[in-house]
Amino acid sequence: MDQAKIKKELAALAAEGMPEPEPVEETPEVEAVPEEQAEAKPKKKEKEKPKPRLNGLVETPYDERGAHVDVQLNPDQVVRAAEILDSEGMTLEAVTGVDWLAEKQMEAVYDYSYTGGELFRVVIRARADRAQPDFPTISNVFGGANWHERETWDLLGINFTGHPQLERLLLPEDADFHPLRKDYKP
Amino acid sequence: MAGYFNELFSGTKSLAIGLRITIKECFKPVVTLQYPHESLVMTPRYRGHIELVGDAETGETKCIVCGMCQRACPSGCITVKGEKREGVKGKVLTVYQLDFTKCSLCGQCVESCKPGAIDFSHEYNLASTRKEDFIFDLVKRLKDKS
Amino acid sequence: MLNLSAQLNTYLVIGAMLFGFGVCGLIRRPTLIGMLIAAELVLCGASINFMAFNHFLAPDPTVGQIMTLFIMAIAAAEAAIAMSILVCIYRDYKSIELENLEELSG
Amino acid sequence: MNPTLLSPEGLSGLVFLGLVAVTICGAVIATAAKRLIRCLTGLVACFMGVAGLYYYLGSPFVAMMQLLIYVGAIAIVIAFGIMLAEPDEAKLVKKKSGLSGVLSLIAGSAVAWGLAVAALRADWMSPAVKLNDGSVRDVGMSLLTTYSMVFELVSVVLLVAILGSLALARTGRDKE
Amino acid sequence: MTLLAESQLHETFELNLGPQHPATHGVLRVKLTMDGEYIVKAEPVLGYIHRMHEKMGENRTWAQFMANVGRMDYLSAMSFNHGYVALVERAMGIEVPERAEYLRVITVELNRIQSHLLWWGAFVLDLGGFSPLLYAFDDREQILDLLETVTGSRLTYSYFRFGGLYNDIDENFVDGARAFIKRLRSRIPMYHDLVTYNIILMTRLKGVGPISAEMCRKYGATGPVLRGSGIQFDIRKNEPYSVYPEFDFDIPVYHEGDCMARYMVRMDEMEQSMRIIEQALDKLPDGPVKAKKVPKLIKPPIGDYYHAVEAARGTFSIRVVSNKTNKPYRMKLRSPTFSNLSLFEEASEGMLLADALALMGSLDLVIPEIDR
Amino acid sequence: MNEVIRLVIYLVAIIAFAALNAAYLVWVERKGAGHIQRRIGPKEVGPYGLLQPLADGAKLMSKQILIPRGVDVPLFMIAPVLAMVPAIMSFVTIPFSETLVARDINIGLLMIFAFASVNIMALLLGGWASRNKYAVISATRAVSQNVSYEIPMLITVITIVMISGSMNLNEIVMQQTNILKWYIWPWTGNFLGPISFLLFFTCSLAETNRAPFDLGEAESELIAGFHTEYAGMGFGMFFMGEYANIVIGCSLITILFLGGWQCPFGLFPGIHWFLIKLYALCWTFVWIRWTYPRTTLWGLLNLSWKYLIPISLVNLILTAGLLKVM
Repeated sequence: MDQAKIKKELAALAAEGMPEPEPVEETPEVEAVPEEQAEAKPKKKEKEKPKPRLNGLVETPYDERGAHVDVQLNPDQVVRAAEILDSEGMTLEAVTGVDWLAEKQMEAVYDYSYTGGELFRVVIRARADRAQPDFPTISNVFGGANWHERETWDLLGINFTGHPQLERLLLPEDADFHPLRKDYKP
Repeated sequence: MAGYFNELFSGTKSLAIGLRITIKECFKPVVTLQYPHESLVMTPRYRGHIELVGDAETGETKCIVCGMCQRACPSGCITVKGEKREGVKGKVLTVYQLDFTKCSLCGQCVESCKPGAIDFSHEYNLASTRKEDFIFDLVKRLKDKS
Repeated sequence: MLNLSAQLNTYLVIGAMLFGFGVCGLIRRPTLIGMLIAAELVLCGASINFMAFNHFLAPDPTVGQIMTLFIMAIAAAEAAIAMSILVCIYRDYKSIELENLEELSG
Repeated sequence: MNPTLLSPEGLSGLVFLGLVAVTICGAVIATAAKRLIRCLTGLVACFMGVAGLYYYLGSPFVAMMQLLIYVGAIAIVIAFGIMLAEPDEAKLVKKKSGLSGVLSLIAGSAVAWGLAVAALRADWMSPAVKLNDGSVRDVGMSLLTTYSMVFELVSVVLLVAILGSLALARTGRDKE
Repeated sequence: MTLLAESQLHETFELNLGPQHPATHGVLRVKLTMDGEYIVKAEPVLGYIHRMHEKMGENRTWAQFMANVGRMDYLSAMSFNHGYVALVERAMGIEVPERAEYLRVITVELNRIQSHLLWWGAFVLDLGGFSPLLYAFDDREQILDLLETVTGSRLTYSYFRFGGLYNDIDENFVDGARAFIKRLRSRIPMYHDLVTYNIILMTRLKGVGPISAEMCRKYGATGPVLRGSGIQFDIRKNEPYSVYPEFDFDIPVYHEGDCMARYMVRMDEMEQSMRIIEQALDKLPDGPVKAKKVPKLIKPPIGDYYHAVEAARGTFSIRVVSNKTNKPYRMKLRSPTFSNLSLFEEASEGMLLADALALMGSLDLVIPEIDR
Repeated sequence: MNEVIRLVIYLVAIIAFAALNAAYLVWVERKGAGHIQRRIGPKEVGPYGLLQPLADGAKLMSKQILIPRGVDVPLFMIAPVLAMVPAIMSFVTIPFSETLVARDINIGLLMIFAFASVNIMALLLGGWASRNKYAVISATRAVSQNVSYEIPMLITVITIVMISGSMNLNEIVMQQTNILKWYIWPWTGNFLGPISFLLFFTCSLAETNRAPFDLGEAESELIAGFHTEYAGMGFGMFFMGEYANIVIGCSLITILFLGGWQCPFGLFPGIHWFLIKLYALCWTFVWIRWTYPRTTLWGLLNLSWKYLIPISLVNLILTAGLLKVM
């Protein structure tokens, strides 16, 4: 595993997917959420139009965040990113999603780590429209992603296109809801 | 051929050792507790369901009906109600109900209680076939106790 | 009725009946295994005859017993061979019904 | 001369009748049952009855061998065959029953009747002297003297049968 | 795939293993497609005790969620609690007193031994030996008694608090822990004699269910499964947290990747845990067990936080997204056996049923943790 | 008439003996398991839980016999009987003492094996008729195990028959008048001596489907094996048959190798010696069961074909040679 190489390639990948050739700034996506969010009531968010985080690579302080590199990509680039990380011997630890109801977006988050000795954690994230959250599957690259993606689909309704078996994993087969969506009412 | 016999002998030996161990264990004293006939005393920190603590002198509850425990409970199994009475400062506890069917014994309520009015009981023989048996009226329990 | 066991004819009739059942089964059964079962009945009928004659008529009463033992050995061999042939047929044809095996008849 | 029912002879006659019944019932089931596994059960019952008959014929040794070989080996082999192929006989029998059912019944009863009549009509002569009493020891002796050649041949047949069936049935996982 | 192709020649049948089956240790269901006694395809079906802990996390305050974490993996609740408090402490920037960290390590390692002991017994039970289970329970009870005197609970401890511990240990704990270690040290050779070197067990485990390091990587397998495949990876060493860097211990590694390797890794890990506990007991500093400056209201700053710990079954990690409220915005719980089980489908292809169950046992499944 | 009464008495006694043994071996098993695992085992019903077997029996008998849908009913009902009856029949020829034998058949040894083979058929039919995949797998396992272990077992028996020159169990016992004349020793002609005893012991473990060879009812793989679908007395019959088989297996070992009802020192031979030896062996069965993990089918067949059959054959040949020399 070569940290510098991974960073370089991921940054290049992120730059590719940029809509405008603006340099990547240190704007972690978290700032997208307004500071005075008292009760996580998503409707309040709409008042201040937050600036969405741009694609790009951010080096995050490990001690505070628990990850070294945080990369935002376009949804169609996650497979490329997975291939880059796979070729460097990284492991996929988890796939998950976040429902950003206020921004009407759905985010998929991929946690990568390295089990070969050195400590290196990479977070790949991508956002898609909440109405049609389509991400390509990386289960062809990492077999373990199969279940993680199924689970994410199951709980959040993120659609992983090309997934071999996108069925309910944890919920019953006849469930017609995605409980982790913020607008889910039991 | 040597491997064949080697495997045969070492295998048989390992089996004999196993038998020796179990027969030794067979003659050691039993370690189990014969539950309905004997029972354990719980350790001082044992976390059973909660109960109201009576004041050492008066035996009255220390509860000031602040409702912190009710708010701290993750599963909402505590119901506290109090009323203002003349001549008494603050509120007087009238209802303290614990729905033990939902309680996960996390101890958040005990920790949140400033006056130290609730504590864990050491009871554990709580089996029952009816759900209603697990809705405890802690005020009544405190009265029965004192 | 109660001393039937001491009469040769009882055994011969039983043997003949078993033989008859066997023949009936051989014709009737549509599968190889069914026919094998019927064949065992035929052999059994024959063995009973041997044993009966051995007991009642033979001057040397070991002959019939030995014959029966040989029949058993042959039956065992037959069953083993029949079963392995059956396995082979089943593997190729996915069936042990006789009708489906017509192409075997040269 | 009929023995009374409760005398040892009477009881043994009763048991004999039971054995005959088991044999015949077993044979009927083995021929007529629709499911093969039931046929096999019938066959096993028949074998057990026949073993009992052998016992009455003064040869417990052969009776035990009958159980050991027929029930313990042949029936098991057939059972495995049934498990392997599991043919749906019920359907097949129905398909075939028209002519062959009648035909088989006629043929079977004709053979049985013919044999029985032949057996009953014949005038069997009891031997004047018996050379031995047909005990296990005698059987063993003649197997190793008079019939030694046959004995050897049978062993060869068995060996060949085992090898042959192994060769026939053996294809398999190690082919991968 | 060759096997699948060949299975077209053979006839296959479906066998439904579970959800109520003695070998699945809980309510896991495995849909098996069998060719005789060989497995053509084994598809685990999950979710029979799914409780949606992640959603519960979004509806509870940070402190209230503590009880849930321990309930995911009831066998190493301590490690899971540790992961959660460490995450919140990382997010809030809380410094934990040293004594508290030492006690956390001691209790977590005791909990790990307890978990491995139970696994050992249950695994041998899967293989048909019953007595070892009860011997293991006998020793495990000692740990549970120890932990009960400290935490008040035997399984779901909720002992840790943000910035420290619920309460300090009592005076008997140190002696009790030392006595227990002495006892277990004398018992483990017996375990090896009775089970490990038993020829029947060896033939059942050696070379059975090999999992390659590459397969572990692809499936994200961690913990003893990964270490049994020859990769020296342990969060306690590779991504040190708490006070683990101060202890001298080894990561047991076996390179065969078979069931025996995973078995041996766990057996050796018990010894390493005992070493850690001994050192921690020796070095145990005095002082408070709770940080002074813990905010009343836990509201971590906006952002993503990630923390991983080494639970008994592998890497347990939590990702939370905080929006600076008293409840998490999103909480992802990444449990180790979820990933470990996901490789079962590939690893069990073409195995015998009995061997596949040995493989499943060697993965050390705790179903509530998979289903969460 | 006397003959008839004697027969009835023996029949009743044998059935009672078999049932009692089945019941109390379970008690021994549970108590033994308890103490091996540092527990007490049954203790509530009667002193030391001695009435527990009766309570269990009453429970089994009062249970409804469930017949699941799709089961082949006649076979399903016959199978437990077929498992039980031959086991009881085998008792007929076992000499508990010089005179205490129901029917002293001169091929008693052969008879026991003949009836044992019927038992296999019962497992197969029971498993097959249950229409349960676990039961079928279990039945095939049990049968292939039984068949492959019958070979070394019979070869060893032949060795003993060669030494003793008889297949009559009582006669075999009569020849082993004291401990030095037991057929377990090489100088009696049994060339490999104790090894052949161990071999026979292993085979009887396998033949009676006992741990570590209890593949047929490997509970962690096949639920309860061939009797998964049986409830109440259907299960009870299988159970009794199984324990009766254990008693028969142990009796056979006692008779063939340990001198049956003969005293080791030639004093006071009688049924007590037989029972002591018998129950010591039964206890060993229990002891082994609670010690070892289970083998796999492949390991089992390997053991049979790679070790037991060659060793028993070698023993047969060497014994024949030794007898020729002696």
